[in-house]
Amino acid sequence: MSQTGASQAAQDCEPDRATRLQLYRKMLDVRLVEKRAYDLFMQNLIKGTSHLALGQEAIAAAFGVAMRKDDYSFCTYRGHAHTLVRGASMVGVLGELMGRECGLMAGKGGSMHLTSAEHGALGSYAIVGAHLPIAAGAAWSAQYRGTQQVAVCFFGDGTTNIGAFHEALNFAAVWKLPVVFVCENNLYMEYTPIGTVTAVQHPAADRAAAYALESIIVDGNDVDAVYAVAMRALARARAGEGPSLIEAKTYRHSGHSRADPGKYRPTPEIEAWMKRDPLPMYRQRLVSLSIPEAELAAIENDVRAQVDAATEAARNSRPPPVELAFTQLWADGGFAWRN
Amino acid sequence: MSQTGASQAAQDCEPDRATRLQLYRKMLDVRLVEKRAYDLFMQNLIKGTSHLALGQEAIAAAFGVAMRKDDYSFCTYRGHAHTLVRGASMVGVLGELMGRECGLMAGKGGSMHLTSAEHGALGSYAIVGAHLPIAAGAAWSAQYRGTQQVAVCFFGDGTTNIGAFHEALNFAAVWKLPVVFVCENNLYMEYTPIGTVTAVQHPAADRAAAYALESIIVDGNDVDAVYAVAMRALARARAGEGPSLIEAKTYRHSGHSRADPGKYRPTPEIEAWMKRDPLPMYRQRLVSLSIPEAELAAIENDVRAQVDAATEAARNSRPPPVELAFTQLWADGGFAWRN
Amino acid sequence: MEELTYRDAVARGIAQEMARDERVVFLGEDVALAGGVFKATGGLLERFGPKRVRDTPIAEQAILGAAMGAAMTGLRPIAEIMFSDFLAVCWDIVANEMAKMRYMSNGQVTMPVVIRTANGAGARFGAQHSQSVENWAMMIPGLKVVAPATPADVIGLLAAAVRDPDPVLFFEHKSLYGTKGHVPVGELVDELGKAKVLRQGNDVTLVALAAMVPRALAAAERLASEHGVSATVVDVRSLVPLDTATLLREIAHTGRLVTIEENPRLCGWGAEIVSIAAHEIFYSLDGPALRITTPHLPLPSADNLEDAVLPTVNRIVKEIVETFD
Amino acid sequence: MEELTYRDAVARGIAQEMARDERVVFLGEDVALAGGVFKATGGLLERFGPKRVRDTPIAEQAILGAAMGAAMTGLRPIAEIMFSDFLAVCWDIVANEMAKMRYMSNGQVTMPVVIRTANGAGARFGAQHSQSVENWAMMIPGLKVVAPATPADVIGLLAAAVRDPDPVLFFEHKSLYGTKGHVPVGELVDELGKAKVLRQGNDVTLVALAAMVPRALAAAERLASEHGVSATVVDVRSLVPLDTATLLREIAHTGRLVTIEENPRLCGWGAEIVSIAAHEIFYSLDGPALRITTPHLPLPSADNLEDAVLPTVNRIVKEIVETFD
Ligand SMILES: Cc1ncc(C[n+]2csc(CCOP(=O)(O)OP(=O)(O)O)c2C)c(N)n1
Ligand SMILES: Cc1ncc(C[n+]2csc(CCOP(=O)(O)OP(=O)(O)O)c2C)c(N)n1
Ligand SMILES: [Mg+2]
Ligand SMILES: [Mg+2]
Repeated sequence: MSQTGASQAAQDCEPDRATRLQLYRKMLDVRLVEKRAYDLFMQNLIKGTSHLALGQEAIAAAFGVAMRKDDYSFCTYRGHAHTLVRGASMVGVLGELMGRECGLMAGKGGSMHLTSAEHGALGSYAIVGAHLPIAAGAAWSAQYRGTQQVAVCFFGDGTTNIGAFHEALNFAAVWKLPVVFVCENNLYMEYTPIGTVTAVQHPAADRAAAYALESIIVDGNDVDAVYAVAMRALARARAGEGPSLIEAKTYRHSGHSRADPGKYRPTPEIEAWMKRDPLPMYRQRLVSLSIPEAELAAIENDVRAQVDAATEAARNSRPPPVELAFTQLWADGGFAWRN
Repeated sequence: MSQTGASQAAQDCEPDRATRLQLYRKMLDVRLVEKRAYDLFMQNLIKGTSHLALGQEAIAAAFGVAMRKDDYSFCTYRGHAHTLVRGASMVGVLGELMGRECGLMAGKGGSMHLTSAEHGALGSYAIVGAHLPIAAGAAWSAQYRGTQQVAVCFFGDGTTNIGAFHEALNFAAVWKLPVVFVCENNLYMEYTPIGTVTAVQHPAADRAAAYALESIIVDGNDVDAVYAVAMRALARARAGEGPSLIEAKTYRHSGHSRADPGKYRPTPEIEAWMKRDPLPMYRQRLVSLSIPEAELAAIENDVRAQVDAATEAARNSRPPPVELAFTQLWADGGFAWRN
Repeated sequence: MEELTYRDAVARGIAQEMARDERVVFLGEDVALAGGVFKATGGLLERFGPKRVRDTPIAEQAILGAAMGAAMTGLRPIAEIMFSDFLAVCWDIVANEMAKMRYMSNGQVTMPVVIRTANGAGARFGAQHSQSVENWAMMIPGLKVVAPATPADVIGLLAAAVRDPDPVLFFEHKSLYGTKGHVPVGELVDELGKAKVLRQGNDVTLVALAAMVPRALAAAERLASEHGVSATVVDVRSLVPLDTATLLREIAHTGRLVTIEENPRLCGWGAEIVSIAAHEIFYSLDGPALRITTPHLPLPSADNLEDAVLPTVNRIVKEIVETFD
Repeated sequence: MEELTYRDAVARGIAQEMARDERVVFLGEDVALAGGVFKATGGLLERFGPKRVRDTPIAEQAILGAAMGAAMTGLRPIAEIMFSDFLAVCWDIVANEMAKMRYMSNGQVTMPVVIRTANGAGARFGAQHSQSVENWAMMIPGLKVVAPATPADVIGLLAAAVRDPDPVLFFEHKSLYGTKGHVPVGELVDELGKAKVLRQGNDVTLVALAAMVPRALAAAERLASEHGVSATVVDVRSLVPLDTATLLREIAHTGRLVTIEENPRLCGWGAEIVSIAAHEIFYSLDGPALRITTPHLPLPSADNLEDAVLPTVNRIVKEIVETFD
């Protein structure tokens, strides 16, 4: 995989042992919650749609560890991962998927709109491209207030062809905003390969120059590598040097959404990528770095127990009271449009 | 002025004598009609707004000569030039500006929406960026029908920062559409210098690579140079090789629109560009190429007479009958939304 | 006659028109190779080939711009906007360009384009994938607006839309894709601008659209059997052109008007119909007009919440009975 | 008291709020250095500096996206969309994002943002620069919608909008920028959601907005002097929240309702008001409700054509007199 800048950064930001364990844990958090979400679908306990990040955990995890607590993040309908890594509770996420009162938004938003403002997770956006300019706005606000906060914005490869991408990138570059745009290139939009509808090979990286930005490609399945570029981009933003655009190559293990078995993908492609599953790959690296198996197993058991407990809690939570549907349109809590 | 590809093309497509006289005549057509439009404003015979192409004539003229009669063109509110060079009558244009029945659209469109479908001038669009994807659509239709027609789309530098630009460019590149995108970079949007709101130096050319297109910059005040790049781009499109994006550097002599005296522009900048006025520049070249003064004077007199005649005809045309306001919403000629 | 799903009727309708007229082309996201995310356009690529059935980038302005440019130059494109909510990202092309071009050019340009889109709620998709936005289109002079409630109407109205020389917004209802209905064999072509009287009553006229049509019919049954109220049910089908002749006749007949709208309250099409009746047949109205709508709210995602805001048969019956008291 | 133009009232209103609250920032195309294309924002850059008053690229999605992101994180942005027609290019941010974010997040996020924009016809700008699109906003749950008719209302309602914690669409009417009015000295803050009764009559209630308000008043004069019809005139001012209490009271008082809308006919705000009256005070209505609107057409450019389609004082008087016959 071609990498620009990333290997350099990887050297600068070799994570220490504790950081590595954090990275592993965050990936596991996502992996096991997403798997559980899948199971809950099968049991018809989750309705509507849902877009899993299975296979793409390394990107969210790396940023989750690299970001400051008060940074802002913006993500898409495929946003369970990005919300969890900021610190949102598993009960809140699973409960929201199940449409329960304990959900992050008490069932009003659903799987595609996870938001946890107290953790800086400022929303999951289900209209492709919309959140890029919004993330730029949060970065503008940080710049204006002089807080050194950074806004991180996650999106897919397919998003690079829509107008809002272009407007946000130029705007952020011109205003030198502290925002990091992270393109998770998983090779597909819904069912259509990105290569068939994009004029360039690297849909984000090959556009960076159009905004006078560095072209950055990183192996999105290597959590250390993503962590390194994340640290560099965040530092750049905090230093007032402006936005970054990062393209992380990755692959989703399942289909686009609940409804999609993902059959349009060639078997050899799937197999090749499954060999590069970020979790076993990273586990192996940790072992090879002399981290004891037992320590890893302890983390795994812990996360598994947390997911089980969260599932139980979400299951036991009641559906939101119907009156809730009629609240919080306005800041006064209500929904009146007349007197 | 930096030029990529253009000088090469200029050598390939050195215009012959007759073509040069055509180029000169078309520039004059535009210059004198625009000047007349200005005068008519001063006499309050033109209402509303109007955006003149004074100083930018070379670009429209070059394309007007280079294009095939059945090609399509799309332009902006600053579109008198692009409409005239396709062959639309001066009476039709001036009449439309004056809101007379003889206007191209009988006063229903106005200055910002000149359209002459019989000449392939498929509209002037007043929402920045909108016509780029529409031009791509006309090109798609030509490709589908196998007619070797090309769609040419003119727009300003400010347009390169809006989403529709990005969507249209990628779409046209992926579908290899026979469309030529022509950015007339006159250094300003309305009153704001393009450099202050754009991440790159050349707002169009520096984005070409984002669509796997060649970066093309041309001196937009040198009609021969524009003609050369136009011929090359049109040939490429007709050969099925896909779209081109051309950035032509130019300058408007007056303000953005009727309401604008253009005072925000530094005097040295204006003076430098006035020295490069495409008309006297080209006249000098023609003289230096041994074209007799008398021949040029004859053209000048002829165009002047045409503009005078057109002005008279437009003045004498009556305002559109009021009933016309209630026609042509639908293809049945009417505007009924109910039975 | 044959049984067909609403979903399959979409592909059937498109195929019927593509087979008839080479100028008909079809484009959208995931519509070709994948057969559409609602599986409503399967088989078209195979039958008509990649020149006529085309996948696009995620770029709705490009999709509709391309459709518009093609329509202006001799083709008759059908463009899919996957969810009607996404019309917001390309609203300029719809509302400012397609709708106005013929008028501005004083008839120089013709715009035979159809925009198909999945509209409406019921799938627990949340606020950005569930809206009923047919009013967005109805508000714009220059757009025709159609919303079929049955498989037969999908085919017939789609054919009419494709053959129409003006831009037509064609709102399919995503909660109806799985429903079935009888469809005559052979070519089917309907007419835009005709409402359908589905049930004739004497006490009240229910005017409904798309997914609210079956609910209106069910409510009418209940009103009759449980409350002795005899209801007419009219399926509007076409918002522009609007069949005011049928609507006003049926409203005048019962003297009472109830509109049943899935869209949120403010400026809904029901308001327009009420305002026409209040002007033109004021003296035939025997009592207050009633609008039953989704409250003026975005759509919540949880199933019980979504069910609580959409007009249900229960709510329709209840509100009507209350107004009559 | 002092005389001020509607145009100058805009800058005054913005300045009042920027001086009061550092969180108020202002962005848009050509708004800073050039003082706005309508010259309505002159002097703000000089007074508040380039950190708070900012020129942007031509990128309306970026402008409103930036405003939204800033509003979510502690600022109170005022964003200008130069002409209201251009809302179409950023409609997703307005209708799907700003409007829904608080609701979807169940109140986690607050959205104190104001979008100012020049609305309406009369300048011979043609179909893409003359629309009245306040209904586009009224239709969307989650947006507040204001349209002032006088300089004092510009300041007072703008201040109220800036201080409001929810997204407010603020429609300035471009044909009013040159008009003058009296404005009290000192800070001016109004309240959203209050209609104003400008004239009290007994025979008919005229409900108008923005540029139609002076026309309604002039029509009321003529109705009184030439036709012996005594008219109430209400300036709606705020479409959301809507002051139904005042409206229904005034309509019930005269028993006759006429709405005067600049927007094209279908799904206009007048329809909404008629539908409320036809439901809630049906038995107080003495005769047909009348809506006077621009016909359902794009706007033509030629002066005589534009004048022919907009509601004029003549037409208002004529249509009302006809309905009364
Ligand atoms: C404006 C818009 N167009 C289309 C869609 C439908 N849609 C949802 S996800 C998706 C694919 C997005 O692909 P990508 O950006 O690569 O993200 P991924 O799902 O692969 O993470 C599409 C087309 C949408 N939500 N919004
Ligand atoms: C979407 C949109 N935003 C803003 C405007 C207002 N506007 C009209 S022309 C213009 C400047 C355009 O600049 P440029 O593209 O450089 O073209 P030029 O006028 O210089 O030819 C602007 C901002 C518009 N018409 N449409
Ligand atoms: Mg993808
Ligand atoms: Mg320019």
